[in-house]
Amino acid sequence: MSVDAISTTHGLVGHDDHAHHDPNQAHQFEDMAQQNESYIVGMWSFLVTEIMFFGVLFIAYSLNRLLHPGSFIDAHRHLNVWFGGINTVILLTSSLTMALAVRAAQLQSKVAQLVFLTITILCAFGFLGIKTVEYTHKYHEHLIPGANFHYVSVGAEGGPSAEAAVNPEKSNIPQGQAQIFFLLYFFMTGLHGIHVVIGIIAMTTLFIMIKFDHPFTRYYMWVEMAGLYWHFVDIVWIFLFPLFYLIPGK
Amino acid sequence: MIKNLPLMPDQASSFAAQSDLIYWALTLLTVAFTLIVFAALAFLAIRYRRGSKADRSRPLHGSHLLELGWTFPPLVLGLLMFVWSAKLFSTMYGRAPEGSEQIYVIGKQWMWHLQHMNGIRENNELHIPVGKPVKLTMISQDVIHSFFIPAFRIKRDVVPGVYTSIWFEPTRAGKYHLFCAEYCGTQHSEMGGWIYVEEPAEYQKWLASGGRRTADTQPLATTMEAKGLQLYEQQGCGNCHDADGLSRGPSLAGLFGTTVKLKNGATAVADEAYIRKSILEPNDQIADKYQQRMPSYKGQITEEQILDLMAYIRSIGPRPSASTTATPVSSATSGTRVHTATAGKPNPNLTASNAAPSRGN
Amino acid sequence: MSAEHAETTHQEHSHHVVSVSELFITYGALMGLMLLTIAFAFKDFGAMNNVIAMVIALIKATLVVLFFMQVRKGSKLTMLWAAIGFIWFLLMFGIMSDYFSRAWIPVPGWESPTTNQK
Amino acid sequence: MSYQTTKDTPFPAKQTFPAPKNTYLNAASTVKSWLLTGDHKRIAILYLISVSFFFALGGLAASIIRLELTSPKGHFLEHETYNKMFSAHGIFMVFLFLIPSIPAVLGNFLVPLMIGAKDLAFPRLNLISWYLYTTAGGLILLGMMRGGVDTGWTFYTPYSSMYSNTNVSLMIVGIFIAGFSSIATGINFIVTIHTMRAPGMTWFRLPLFIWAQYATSVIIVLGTPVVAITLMLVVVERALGIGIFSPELGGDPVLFQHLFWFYSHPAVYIMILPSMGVTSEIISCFSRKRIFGYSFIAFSTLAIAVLGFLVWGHHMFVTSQSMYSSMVFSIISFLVAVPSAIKVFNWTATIYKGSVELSAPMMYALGFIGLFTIGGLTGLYLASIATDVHLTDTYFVVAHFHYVMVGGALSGFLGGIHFWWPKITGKLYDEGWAKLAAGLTFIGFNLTFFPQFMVGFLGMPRRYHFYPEEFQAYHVLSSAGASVLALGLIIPGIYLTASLIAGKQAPDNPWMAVGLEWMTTSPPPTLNFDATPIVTWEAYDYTPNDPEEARHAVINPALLEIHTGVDPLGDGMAGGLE
Ligand code: HEA
Ligand code: HEA
Ligand code: HEC
Ligand code: CUA
Ligand SMILES: [Cu+2]
Repeated sequence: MSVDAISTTHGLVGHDDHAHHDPNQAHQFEDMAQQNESYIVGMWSFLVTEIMFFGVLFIAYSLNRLLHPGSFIDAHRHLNVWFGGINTVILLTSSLTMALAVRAAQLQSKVAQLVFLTITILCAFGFLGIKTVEYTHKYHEHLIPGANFHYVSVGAEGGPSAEAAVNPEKSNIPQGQAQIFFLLYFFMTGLHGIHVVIGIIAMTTLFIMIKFDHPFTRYYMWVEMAGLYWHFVDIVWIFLFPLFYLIPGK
Repeated sequence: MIKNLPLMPDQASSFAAQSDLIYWALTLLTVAFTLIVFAALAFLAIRYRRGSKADRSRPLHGSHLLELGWTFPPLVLGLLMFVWSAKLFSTMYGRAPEGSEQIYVIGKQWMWHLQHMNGIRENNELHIPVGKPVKLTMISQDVIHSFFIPAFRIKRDVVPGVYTSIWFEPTRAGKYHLFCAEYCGTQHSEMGGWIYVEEPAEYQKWLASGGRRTADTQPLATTMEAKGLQLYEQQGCGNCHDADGLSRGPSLAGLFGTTVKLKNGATAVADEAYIRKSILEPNDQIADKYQQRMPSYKGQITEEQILDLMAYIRSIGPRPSASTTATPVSSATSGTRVHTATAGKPNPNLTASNAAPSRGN
Repeated sequence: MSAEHAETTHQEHSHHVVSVSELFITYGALMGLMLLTIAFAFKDFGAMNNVIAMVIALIKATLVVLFFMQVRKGSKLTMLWAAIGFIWFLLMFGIMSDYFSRAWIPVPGWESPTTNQK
Repeated sequence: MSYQTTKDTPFPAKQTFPAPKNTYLNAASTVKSWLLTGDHKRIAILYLISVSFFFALGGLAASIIRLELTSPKGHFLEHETYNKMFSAHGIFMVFLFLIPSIPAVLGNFLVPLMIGAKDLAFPRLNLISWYLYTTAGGLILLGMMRGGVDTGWTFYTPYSSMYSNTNVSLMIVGIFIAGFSSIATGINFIVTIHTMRAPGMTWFRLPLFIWAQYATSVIIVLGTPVVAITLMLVVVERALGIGIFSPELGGDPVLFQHLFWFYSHPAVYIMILPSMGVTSEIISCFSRKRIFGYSFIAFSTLAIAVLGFLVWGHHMFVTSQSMYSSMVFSIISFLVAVPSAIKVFNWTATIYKGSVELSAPMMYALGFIGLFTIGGLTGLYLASIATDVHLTDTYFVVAHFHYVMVGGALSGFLGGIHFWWPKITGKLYDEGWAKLAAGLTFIGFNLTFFPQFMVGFLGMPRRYHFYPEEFQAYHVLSSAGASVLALGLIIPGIYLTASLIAGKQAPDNPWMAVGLEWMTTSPPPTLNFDATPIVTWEAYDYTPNDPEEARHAVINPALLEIHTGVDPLGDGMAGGLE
């Protein structure tokens, strides 16, 4: 323990007399190392809550897939593997550029930070764009859970079975079960999408602040925090993709 | 009011005494430990009160021996209680004895609907003979209820979508409370009734009168199978399932209680849960060699009708006489809606335990 | 000012910086694994389908955590918290054990004495 | 005042103390300085006020319930109103009172003080947490005013998702937000305890209260998101008519119970662990003796937190849960009892050869141990599967959880409030009234809830508005007890408030305790300590044989330095680190 940490005295209410401190250091911390560690541990414990948050949905998914394997196989055929696959590529790429942006922040390289953040943000928009296309398709197919939900079964060969096309009530897949699949699909990808949006907001804010040399951004930890968050968003998608888009079976 | 301070509920089933024994053993444990803790606290607090002359030399701040000493008794006693209790529990919720009286229970907001195999229906009342095990197969039509007979020390939730079952053997004639123990809405506290345990002779009389001792039961009812057959014809099940039908579906004769091969390679026992699911959600367990063609009857028939159909399918089994006694093979001891059929691999326990003929069609 | 944090005191401006090649290799591996899942998905391995998909996803997630999120170089504390979330999530999967074991038969010898299993 | 009545008091009975000049209370006095404060101590006060408010509301509902139950057919409520009453009672008490009570009030105030930090790691997050809490409280109140809910605090599906036409969604959104408020507090504590301990404050020098807060925070962080999203799914189901939890639509109602209890069982440890921490502090202080088996208590705290996550299914023995799962949950429930037992015995052993002063906080702490023991042991009746079949959903369960939550957790909270009241407010309360209240609560409590064990065993189901007449005698007894209990709880409200206005200034360390929080002024300054303290002694460093000695024990050089800013050894290390 360094001696100067101890001899640091504070005025009783004074927040402004830590002249010899790093300006980025908050008053409650003794030094930057303590602050850095606090931020990282804080972020990770936040991510733990996020994992448990999504975890519930993964369990709801698993149970319903166990209960209704047939419906899940049938319903997943409404999703387009290529959209899902391209989105995976996009997110993985953005994760790479985010890691590079964090690296640039650690090296305090302004240009590199700006470039990599831009790519990451563009990827995030790309991801959302494709999701919008997918959601729109689902809307037109009446696959949004709720009053307008109207499921038509697709055979393994694609296209609705003759019977079902005319009268979906006669569909072999009960509407309720298909609805559960799509509820989970929209809830999970939607929640994930909200995370993407929050990520975009965070990254854009950082981008602007870096661009205008806000003193705040001389502290690399903010980009690092955004990075951890963004990688987590990526991890969630890594699981969502196979669970929704790739369900093999007859 | 003072005379109204009973200490124990009646003991009226074969489980009651056993359950109470565990209860009193736990009480002994509780009293013993509570006394130890209270006595020790009181003794020490008085002896070592501030200013007392007690000897305080060489105070103790920890002792591994003591820690071990008070870790093990609770551990061992706890485990003993667990084994004792689990054993009784597995009997209560386990398989009912052969020859049990089969009764179906439907719970709905806010009444109990009970149905004997011979067609007698009762509401909020149940007549059963003393000394004969009774098996209840229960399902709810709306929310979760719970079938609770304090005098029998038995209770089980009645869950929508899943059959649950319990059994018990009444040992004393009398009139006992039936409660709904799971909160189910506005009139939860009034969703109860009475269990009448009767001497066999009296029970026979009651049966013979068609259960007419209660005001709201119907005149002598048709049996469940008969109603099931009616439904079977109404709903056109035969179009696909009759031997002389178009044979689009498997024959249902002799199905009940056998082990069925499924398309995905798994097997399943055709018990109540399986049949219920076949009717309501046929796509999830497709019999081997058949195309999924059967429409879902979800929302088109009631829980009661499903039970009638079930009774009919049972009755066309290889042992037609089995219709009035319980079918021995019914592993619907717990909510078996989600069973191995969908778990993706055959369950060796399940198949091994079922010497009934396997039916490959 | 804790013990853990004392170790990191000197790191204030000399924090570890990742090498670019490490990031790119990780990226390559992630892409490869993604293609692998898609390839497997067009084949039917029966009950193993989902196991395979999930194992691959797990590997991918681990790569991201270790290399992109740099837990590999993090303090013990960071590793603990990174691990705990995933462990608890798996623990929560214990819920499924109820559904798997519902159809098991009663414990042999523990069922009611009058039962005569056929 | 206790120390005035004992002859060995370190202070002359009539001694008065000057109020410290700079305290967190007088640092600023505008409304804004309170509502936008980052100071953990001020936020604790904000929490204390809001939590007490909801406790009073919950207590009001309880009183109505007890009144109504004196007659088998009720007096003045409709069925539906009665159902809304116990739902409101449960929701207020659990989500808005007991879960935030000790962590957000005492924990917030004490965690930084006890570990020698200037504040929590994230002061703004801390403030946000309080705003989330008030928003949640507001929404829940709004829900209550618009008619309330009738689902019970457990929100079981499909009743809550498909059948109840009360304000379920509003209420759930409220609880969802309250959940985030606890998560914010939890994250803050975890980070603070990990990274901001004062020099020399090693893990095994931490007060056990900190261990308890740490374990609690871990549970909060791991569990709360689960219930939050689960309840959110209920809202979605209600809004869209989809059935993940509704069998008609293909779902499974029991999954809800699994997910709900996956949080809510650990949540009962969120309620009890902090109280246990408080008890450890009080018992050792008023026995003037180091806590017995420090590391055993510390590790059983963690053991309870971890094992607590493995027993959720013991609430579901009679549902359609598989028999095998039930057995596993049952055996682990018996195992959780072991670390609790370890704690009970260690507290008891602490008193041995101590020097016991039966002050009001000590009375609450002893009450805690006794009532928690009874409550915990009756938990074993419920953990034992065969007896639970009979007892579940009866008043036996109601009695069990009131013993642990009221007799246990609430006693701990009240004990803690009394113990730290001089530190928090700088005022002394009236010890005589406090002892009377502690005694009344204990007696009233037992009168209220002991009869419930008996009527539960007889088969009286819970959540029953009407009940068979043969149970009436017990209910009347219970209601009579409840009025004594209510009295015992209202009295502290009065004399504590009175002490704020007319109470005497408290000395910095009225109990001669050794925790770091006592080494600063009462009330503490905004940044807690004049200088960063250096810890060179173990927790509970009491030397009790002789009260005379005890007095010297607290005036050791290291403490002096913190207290006065003077470094007696002049090496900047205040006695040096080990
Ligand atoms: C503060 C809250 C709290 C705490 C600490 C506990 C502690 C325990 N609880 Fe309790 N419980 C609740 C709050 C709490 N509970 C609530 C709110 C409900 C009902 C919810 C609802 O449905 O609304 C409930 C319901 C509940 C049930 C479900 C009942 C039912 O609905 O059927 C069960 C079943 O196992 C149970 C068990 C236990 C056990 C084994 C402990 C153990 O942790 C207790 C351990 C402690 C001891 C055992 C005492 C000390 C030990 C000794 C002195 C040594 C002797 C020990 C032995 C011989 C082993 N509880
Ligand atoms: C922390 C938790 C907590 C607390 C403290 C209490 C306290 C009390 N509870 Fe509570 N209770 C629950 C948690 C709690 N309860 C839960 C979770 C349920 C289950 C709900 C459900 O089924 O969904 C329940 C259910 C429940 C029932 C069962 C209802 C039923 O099933 O039909 C009953 C019946 O007697 C009851 C009674 C009481 C009583 C008499 C008190 C007394 O201790 C209350 C005494 C308090 C007061 C009378 C307040 C008076 C004090 C003041 C006003 C002073 C405050 C002022 C200042 C601080 C300034 N409770
Ligand atoms: C359109 C034709 C059709 C109708 C009508 C029909 N079923 Fe089926 N049923 C099938 C087919 C095909 C199968 C086998 C595939 C499967 O399991 O889904 C089947 C399977 C079953 C099974 C499972 C049998 C086994 O061996 O696993 C049961 C039980 C059953 N049906 C009952 C009924 C009842 C009761 C009705 C009337 C209410 C009915 N079915 C109406 C076609 C039909
Ligand atoms: Cu039905 Cu309660
Ligand atoms: Cu529990």
